[in-house]
Amino acid sequence: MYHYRPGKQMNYMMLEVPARSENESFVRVVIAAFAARLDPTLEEVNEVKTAVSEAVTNSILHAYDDDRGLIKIRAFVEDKKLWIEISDSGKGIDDIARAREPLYTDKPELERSGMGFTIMENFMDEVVISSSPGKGTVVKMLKVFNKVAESSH
Amino acid sequence: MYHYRPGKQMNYMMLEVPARSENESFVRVVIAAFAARLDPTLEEVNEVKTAVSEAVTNSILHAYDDDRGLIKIRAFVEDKKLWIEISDSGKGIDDIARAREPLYTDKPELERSGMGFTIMENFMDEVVISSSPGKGTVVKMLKVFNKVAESSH
Amino acid sequence: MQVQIIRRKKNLIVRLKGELDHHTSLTFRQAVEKELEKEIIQNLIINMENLTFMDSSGIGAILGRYKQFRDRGGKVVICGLSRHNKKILEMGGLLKIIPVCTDERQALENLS
Amino acid sequence: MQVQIIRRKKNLIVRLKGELDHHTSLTFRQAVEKELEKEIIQNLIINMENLTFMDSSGIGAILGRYKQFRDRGGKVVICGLSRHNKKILEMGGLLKIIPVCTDERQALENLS
Ligand SMILES: Nc1ncnc2c1ncn2[C@@H]1O[C@H](COP(=O)(O)OP(=O)(O)O)[C@@H](O)[C@H]1O
Ligand SMILES: Nc1ncnc2c1ncn2[C@@H]1O[C@H](COP(=O)(O)OP(=O)(O)O)[C@@H](O)[C@H]1O
Repeated sequence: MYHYRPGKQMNYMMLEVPARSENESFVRVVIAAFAARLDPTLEEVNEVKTAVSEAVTNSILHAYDDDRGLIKIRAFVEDKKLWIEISDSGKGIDDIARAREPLYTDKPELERSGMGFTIMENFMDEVVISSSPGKGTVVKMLKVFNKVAESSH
Repeated sequence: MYHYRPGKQMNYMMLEVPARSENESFVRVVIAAFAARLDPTLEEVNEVKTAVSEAVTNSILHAYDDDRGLIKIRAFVEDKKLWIEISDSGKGIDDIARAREPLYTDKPELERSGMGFTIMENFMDEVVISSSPGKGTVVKMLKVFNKVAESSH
Repeated sequence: MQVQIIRRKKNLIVRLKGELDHHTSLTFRQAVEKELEKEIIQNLIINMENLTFMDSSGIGAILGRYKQFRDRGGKVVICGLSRHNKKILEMGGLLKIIPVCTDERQALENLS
Repeated sequence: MQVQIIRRKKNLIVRLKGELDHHTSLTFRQAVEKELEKEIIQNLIINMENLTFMDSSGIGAILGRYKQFRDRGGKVVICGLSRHNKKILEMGGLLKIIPVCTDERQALENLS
């Protein structure tokens, strides 16, 4: 389970951007720079960037009908852990179980693959989705770094 | 004068971090990535990074007594203009005119040079400081990009 | 993302450079569709050697081209796959339907 | 920021790599002070060739070393200044009191 316990010594960031597709790459740079202090491998950085890109793209594409809505990205680091929360106040998800299914998308005409949540789950250690239809969606993810290095001691 | 008029089509970001010195370099990466969409010269990027570094360092060093306080960095782009606002809710500045003076610092023992505001003024097109003692400080800055390129047409 | 287009007989080579995400996937789609309008093209080679990032938008964009070329009786081949890009395409099930080559030369041989 | 320390007779060469800001300036100060404790050093050469960023914290840190060496009867010389770093030091008035050389060799000559 996702245990979210920011401590006193925890470093933190919160970023807010409008739901515009040109911000997808910007958010990836920001989360990679924030994760840098965990001294991640290139592979770990790519996995975090991809998971964040999926969640942010979802808020841009599915949550809002125009590009005026806002997306919030919160991140916390402690020891070898990085917690990330991506939230929007858009239209929300009616059926979260169905949304999580691989290949499910409600925008096939836009060439969406329906693999966003599956990739988040594959690349992160935990993914928790909460949503209230009409109010918005929050995706909380946890990544534990340097797992290989640790277990080899 | 500083005319701050964010339009509908304006792209925007807001970043919040705790007042810890390890975040100085993180904020510089973020502002450089945000400014990238204005296609700046290397010199312009360095100038913006330095001005932001000065304002953020001031909030870390002068505004708060510990590292629990928060710093907000807001930025907006429109055409060739980048507006940046750095704010804290720390102890504030009693005498803004004196604070702006080159070489004035109240922390000489920490090897501060008192050149922070002077550098912001030199590198940005406009710098407006507002502060309420006990409540906090806001530094608003404007940078106009590609001035050379424009005037050579 | 930058898209470079090269014609080799009936084959279209598309070299992708930079980051393929939701924002840039339309550039890729439109670049290919523009070529399909004006030229008699049968097959598509997607060179990802200089593609530094891809998310699930890449799966959708490549699957879209795969269907388009399949419906015209042609083929799609991918080359220059990094570890990360390979993982993404694998999750999307694309490696089961699209052949992967090391480089453009091998891809052209595969198609001839 | 990384600090590399080299001894050349009575001269201390400090090579700065990365970014000199408020967070990293203490590293620079402490590295120099540690050397001053253990060695008989007269002059300081600060090599900024690989210093990719500096803000006003750099002015304070360099002025601090300047005063420290001046009080011991020694000198400070700077080399490898980029355009940006030069501008910063100029605003702080340091170029009027500290000599600037192109490289370490020239700086060592200047001190001998
Ligand atoms: N932030 C969100 N707001 C509203 N609906 C969402 C959001 N994120 C995901 N969804 C819904 O979940 C579905 C599956 O998402 P995902 O697995 O990322 O695939 P895709 O984005 O390719 O459709 C989407 O098609 C959409 O219906
Ligand atoms: N955010 C702030 N909160 C409180 N005081 C500030 C703030 N920013 C600047 N000051 C005051 O203004 C003075 C001058 O600032 P500056 O020119 O940046 O020089 P320095 O940071 O080297 O002291 C500081 O020494 C401090 O007294």
